[in-house]
Amino acid sequence: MNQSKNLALGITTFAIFLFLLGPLAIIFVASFEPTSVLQFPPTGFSLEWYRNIFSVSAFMDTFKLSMVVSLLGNLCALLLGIPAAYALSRFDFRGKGVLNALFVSPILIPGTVLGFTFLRYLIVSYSLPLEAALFVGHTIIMLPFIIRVIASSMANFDFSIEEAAMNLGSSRVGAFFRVIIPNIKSGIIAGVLIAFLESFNNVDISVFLTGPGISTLPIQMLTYVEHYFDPTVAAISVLLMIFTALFMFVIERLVGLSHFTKR
Amino acid sequence: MKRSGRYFLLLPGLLFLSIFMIIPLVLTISSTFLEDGSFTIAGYMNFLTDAYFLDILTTTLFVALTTTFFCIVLAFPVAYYISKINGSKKALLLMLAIFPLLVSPIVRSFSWMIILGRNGLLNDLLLSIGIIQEPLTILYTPVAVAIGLVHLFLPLMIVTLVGVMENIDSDYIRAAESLGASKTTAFLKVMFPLCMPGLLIGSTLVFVGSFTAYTTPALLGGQQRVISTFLYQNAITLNDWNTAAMIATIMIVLTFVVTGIFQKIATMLNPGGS
Amino acid sequence: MTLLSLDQVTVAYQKQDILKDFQLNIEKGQLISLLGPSGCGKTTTLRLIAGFIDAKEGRFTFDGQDYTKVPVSKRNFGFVFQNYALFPHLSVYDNIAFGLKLRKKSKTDIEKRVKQVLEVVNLIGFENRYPKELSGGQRQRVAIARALIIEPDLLLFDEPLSNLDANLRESMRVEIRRIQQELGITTVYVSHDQEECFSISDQVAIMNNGVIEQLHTPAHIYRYPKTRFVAEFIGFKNFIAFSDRQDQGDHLLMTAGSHTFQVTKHENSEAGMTGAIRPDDLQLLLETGQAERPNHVSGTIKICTFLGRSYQCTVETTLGTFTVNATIAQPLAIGTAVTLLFPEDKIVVVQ
Amino acid sequence: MTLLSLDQVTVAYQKQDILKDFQLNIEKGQLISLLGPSGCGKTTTLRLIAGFIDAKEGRFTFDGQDYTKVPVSKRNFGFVFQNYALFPHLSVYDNIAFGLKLRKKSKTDIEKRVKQVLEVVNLIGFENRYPKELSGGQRQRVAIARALIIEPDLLLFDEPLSNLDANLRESMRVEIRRIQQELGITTVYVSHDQEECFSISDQVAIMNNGVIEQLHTPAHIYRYPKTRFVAEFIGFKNFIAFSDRQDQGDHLLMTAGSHTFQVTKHENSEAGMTGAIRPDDLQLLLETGQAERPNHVSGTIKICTFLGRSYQCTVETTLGTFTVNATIAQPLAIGTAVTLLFPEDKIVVVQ
Amino acid sequence: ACGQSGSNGEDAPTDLVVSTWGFAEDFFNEEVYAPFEEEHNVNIVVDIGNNAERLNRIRQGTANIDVIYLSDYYAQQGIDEGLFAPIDRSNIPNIDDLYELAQAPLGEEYGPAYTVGQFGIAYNPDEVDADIASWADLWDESLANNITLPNITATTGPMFLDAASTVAGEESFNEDAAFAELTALKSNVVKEYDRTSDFVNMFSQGEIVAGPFMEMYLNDLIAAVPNTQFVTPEEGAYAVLNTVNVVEGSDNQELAEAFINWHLSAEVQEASAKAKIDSPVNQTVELSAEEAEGITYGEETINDLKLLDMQFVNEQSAQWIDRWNREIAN
Ligand SMILES: Nc1ncnc2c1ncn2[C@@H]1O[C@H](COP(=O)(O)OP(=O)(O)OP(=O)(O)O)[C@@H](O)[C@H]1O
Ligand SMILES: Nc1ncnc2c1ncn2[C@@H]1O[C@H](COP(=O)(O)OP(=O)(O)OP(=O)(O)O)[C@@H](O)[C@H]1O
Ligand SMILES: NCCCCNCCCN
Ligand SMILES: [Mg+2]
Ligand SMILES: [Mg+2]
Repeated sequence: MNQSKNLALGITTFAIFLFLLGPLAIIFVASFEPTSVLQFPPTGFSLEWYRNIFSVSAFMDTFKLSMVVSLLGNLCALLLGIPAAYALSRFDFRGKGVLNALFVSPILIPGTVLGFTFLRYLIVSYSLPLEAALFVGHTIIMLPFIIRVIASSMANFDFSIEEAAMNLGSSRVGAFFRVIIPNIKSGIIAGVLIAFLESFNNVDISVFLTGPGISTLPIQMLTYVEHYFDPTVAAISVLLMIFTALFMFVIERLVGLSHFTKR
Repeated sequence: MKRSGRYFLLLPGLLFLSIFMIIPLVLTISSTFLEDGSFTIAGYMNFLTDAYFLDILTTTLFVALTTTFFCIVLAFPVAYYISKINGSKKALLLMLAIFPLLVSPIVRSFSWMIILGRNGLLNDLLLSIGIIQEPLTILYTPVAVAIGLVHLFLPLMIVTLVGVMENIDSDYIRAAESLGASKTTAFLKVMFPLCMPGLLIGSTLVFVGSFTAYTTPALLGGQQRVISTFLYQNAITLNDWNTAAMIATIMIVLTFVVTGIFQKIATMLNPGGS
Repeated sequence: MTLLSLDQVTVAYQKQDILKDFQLNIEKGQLISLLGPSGCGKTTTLRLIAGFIDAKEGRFTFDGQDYTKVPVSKRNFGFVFQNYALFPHLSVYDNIAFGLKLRKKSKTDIEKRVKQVLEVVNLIGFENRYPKELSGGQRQRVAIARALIIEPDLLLFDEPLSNLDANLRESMRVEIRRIQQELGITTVYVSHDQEECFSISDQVAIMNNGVIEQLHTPAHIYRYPKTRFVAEFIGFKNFIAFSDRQDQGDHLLMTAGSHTFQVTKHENSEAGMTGAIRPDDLQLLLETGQAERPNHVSGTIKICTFLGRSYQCTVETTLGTFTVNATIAQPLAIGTAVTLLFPEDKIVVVQ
Repeated sequence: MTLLSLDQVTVAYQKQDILKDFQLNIEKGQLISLLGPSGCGKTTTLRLIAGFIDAKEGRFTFDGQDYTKVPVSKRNFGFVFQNYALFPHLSVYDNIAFGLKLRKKSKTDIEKRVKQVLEVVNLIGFENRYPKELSGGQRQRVAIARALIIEPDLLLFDEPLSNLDANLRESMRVEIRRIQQELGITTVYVSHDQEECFSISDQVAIMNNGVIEQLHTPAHIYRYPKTRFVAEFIGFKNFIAFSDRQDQGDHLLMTAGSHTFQVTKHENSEAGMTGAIRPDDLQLLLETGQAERPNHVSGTIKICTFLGRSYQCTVETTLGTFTVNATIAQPLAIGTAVTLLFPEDKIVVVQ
Repeated sequence: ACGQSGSNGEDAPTDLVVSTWGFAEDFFNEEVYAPFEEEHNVNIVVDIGNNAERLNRIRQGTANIDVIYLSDYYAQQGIDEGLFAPIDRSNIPNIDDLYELAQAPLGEEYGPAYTVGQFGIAYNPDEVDADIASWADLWDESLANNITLPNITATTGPMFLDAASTVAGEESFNEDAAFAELTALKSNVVKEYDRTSDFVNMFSQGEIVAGPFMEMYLNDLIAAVPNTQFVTPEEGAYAVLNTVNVVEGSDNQELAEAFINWHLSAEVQEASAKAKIDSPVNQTVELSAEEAEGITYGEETINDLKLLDMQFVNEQSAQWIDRWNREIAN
């Protein structure tokens, strides 16, 4: 390997990481600003805005709902997505291309459009309660990520272990649970994580599917910044970052992060 | 397994998507072609002949394509670097690359305001080292929007590209070098075309994301409207759902056209690929 | 006693028939190999027997019962996959115990039998490793152990040795044969390696294009290939197209151009007009001028390459180009005039 | 004239040395093979020469110049990868033209030369196909053409035939040799297939553990392996540990147990105390009672397996177990008493 | 809301759904909702969002909202579309204590304004050469690239349009003149703002030094730029009226009216004012000078505020937005 070219590549990478992470660092530092104006460098150090997060009950309430919707929707997307991902990567059949496109389509349709369609049909025409519609909408936006990630973890999969299991006396369904699922576990975890982020941060669909007593954290944050310009949302972001870093640390310990790359 | 079993596995997801998304979407879109019960494309003609609308459309397209382009340019070295290293360093870098995905776009935009503003960090820095005498105007220009969007979507592109690059046999690069290609040439002529599948997915995600982005252009952009603002205005402010649905349809069609063109370009650059 | 029979079986992928009116009977306790070029349908046959694919037509009988519709999990056949197909998430012990656990055996029983079979495949001490921590040969043996432990009524091997190097391959095939004979398990063995099939089998079926061209003992096939395809496949590199054929008691008198050949008759010699001979059996004579005599053809050396045991020389003659393995000390110069002798008991007439 | 020399080269991955004080000189125009077991460092040597990896210590000289620091792209060496490494996104034509385009040749020049080299590898008419539309052998030839067209100063082959079946393999190696000789390109060829290396090379280097154990012509190595490792590697399956050794003019008198062996001397016979003989060279005598005579050992048959050309029998004797390939019509029953004859010119004394 | 309206008030509390903006939630929970819940055995559920979003929910009928707070601009749209129930003023006696402009800004049938704001100009005197005293001063060349405007879709958008017409010298509103005048202003505008926080943001970062602004947010500006000045322009400031209405089809009409009455009470009005959350419209509220700092207070001030005809605004808004998009926002 050519050392100097490698060095150049390393420096470029470092610079790009600076671009990616610098703004997050600024948010981190600025969140300790004592005054009500987010600024950098901060004028002092205060945990005022962290305190504020816990004193405004709406932040906690919406955080809880966001977690519930993202987790339940994720579960539902898994139940729908795993069989589909399996069929799409295991078999060749007519219409596979179309079905593939169909399952990816929620990514390709502008969020505002989806949100507005959900509002119009799920809530108005189908008369689903708000919570249900929110849950359905989030399931739909998570589905393509779940399917994509899991299908690609099965793309290079050697399905002969499934035949081996059947040959040894396992039913087809039994074989799926005994040998397929354990071997795509990390793909499933990666899929779950990416889908979760996609859902947890979603604004454009949630904004149509919230109502009395029902709102998600990003929507609450948006509402908050309509009226305030204090560092509270920065503080929330910092908390989420720490929360995520811990979560990623655990994932890395469990399965290794390289599975994220298998999209 | 019996053939029908395959479809049975797809059925739950398919039904779910059809009932809750496809049918509503088709109904929404088809209603825009109906006026008093008969087929019409008059509404669309109005849009497509309106210089103002076309201006918004081309601006948005331009911003989205520029963002996609810069994401590609910036993601490549990072992804290449990550795909070449091993072990815990790789895990760490991947983790760091994904990290920004978790921070709310609003908050990220705030940070860019602090950096790019008239009295922002960037101007302070440039002024203090004497590169410029007058503060640059970056914030509230399309440049700021593009920077914000690139920041927003770069992680997606990096992650997708690392995925393909990891699976590209480094012997291709060696083969090119042994035939006389410099590292750069080998990268451009071999690595780049072979990354097409990942590039395609990445570009699609970035393009759709920036084409439909709302928060970032609103916060970092200047007076120039983007199409999602326009959609939002019609749907929410004016409560004109029919117009909104038309804009939505145009957006969907454009998305499909652009991703189709991406596909074409990818096939052109990597005709042997699957 | 016929244990297994495939009767007029047709298998198709999409619209294309892969096996057509396929016929195969296997005796109890025997090891039969399927040998043939890539894509001829060996794996397909095995997968059909295992039940992974369905026949479009025909019957599959096993031990007197119609097995055509019996599901994979009820067949109790052991299958050793080409790529082993070990369960990556299970330890060696759990891989091997998998089949027994499904059969709800008691824990102590399972432990006992896993230990036994581990002894058979010589893997005691590897119980807690995972497949990725094993060498190729060890994986191979786990795959065999996993198939053996369920005491299968039939063992199916799909190119189980193809990924191993020459030395390991040889020792493994001796092992497989030993186990098979010790336990008396009827076995179908697929490979594209001639020597492997020949050394391990009671019977060899040479397949071509979804059809068995010849089914016989290894030694018989080696000496008396029935068709040109079989001959070519098992190393008869030289062919002579005869123009005339006369039956003369225990031998045939064949004509090709101006040359005559005397050929010992054998059971396959019925109808063919093509003579086949191995490079090893063809003799290279340095004397010339004998071309008039039967079974002699004169020619010139085109190229000689060293093979180790011998030199392989290509000789150009009026009947075409022949390859001969000659035990000579030095390579012959290009253009050297030589005579080829076709021993009468080594030429085989094939269809 | 020495074209290429590796002088005291050490290569390490991470902390582990793979090649240590490695020494190799290659004459201009020669084809030299590196032969050795998996993991011995063949690929590493090739990659070092190509410039894909750097040596930790030592010098690499090419054509009189120090090449240690010359970058890959400036070496002008053709490399044919084990897996071909054809550019999947380029047609056959563009794959082959790749190197010339980088050299900024004119379009017509490129066209002419691609056509020439396509003729050499016999692929006229395949210009517009993509790699995935080619068979294994065709891909192989594209890979060779792509390396040839830049008129490399050195051709490097890394197990180029390992993925092909026996027939294709044989015809390809003849092709490679022909091209190499026609164009007179110095070539380093890596393989773990003995026969392949022997048939194609001017010189063979037998490697073990990052060291060349023997470097000589194929015929010489075949007959006179220098060490036990080399002997074993090239098919000497039988070894005798001698306890005594007496030099007697043109031969040696060796003792093992109560047996004496007369062994023809040759240049490698210097120091060793181990005798080696091939299964093919060992003779199986059905008469018994000759065990008193030199070079004769009596024993009993343990197992006989059919090999095709012959039967391979394992014979148990007081000196250990021997493997012999016997040209017999029927396998011998287990337990048959036999005598083994070790021809004096076939036993080799190795270190 | 729920079906079983509060007949036996003792046990299950009735749900009263209140749709509002989502600022000062803690204040409202403690000072407004809690006492009311206590007294009426009610459970208040809030629906949060901006004017447009919440109005849309009512349009779609996707939420059973009883009481809705909206700015007059959006409230008028609701009225025009028949989304609000006529109120029974006798159930809201506190209306009588309100300033006249707050009592029935959109007609006798509909809800009162519970607060009034002043829409004037805020600026940073340290960065502005000459003092700003009138709307017309925003056109001064010295402010090039230094001001912001409310987006036409914001509540205050039409007010500034009206101001532009006045600056153009028109006695009554002249659309063309207003747009021409705005076009002339473009070189001073950095960017328009959609939400007040954007203004605060730009102002504190030094991106702008002046702009049309609602006085009720002044404290936020002062926190960022202590010297901030708010002026009532010579041509007159505008009244931003935030109204409260009962939604058509509410099962809890009386309860809703009681709630509105409670919010108009001197008690709540005074607490809001003192917490600097909403300027009072109840005339009986007395504030010290200090308490009145940063809010819109005093009969004189309030009676001088200009009012737009929201019905007219609504009729024109689609056209204004279109013109704004094409002529101003690019
Ligand atoms: N899933 C499939 N769809 C279509 N054709 C197939 C499929 N699987 C196999 N075939 C075709 O069926 C034929 C027989 O395949 P099979 O796998 O039985 O060959 P094989 O004899 O085992 O060859 P090899 O030695 O290469 O493994 C081949 O021509 C192959 O291309
Ligand atoms: N990237 C690497 N890191 C660490 N060790 C390596 C690496 N590549 C090769 N090795 C080790 O170096 C030794 C030599 O490898 P090399 O690839 O040269 O073997 P080889 O002779 O070509 O074997 P084969 O016939 O299996 O291809 C092996 O023991 C191998 O495990
Ligand atoms: N600082 C509190 C300001 C109160 C704002 N009232 C809401 C009006 C929304 N247009
Ligand atoms: Mg096969
Ligand atoms: Mg190698």
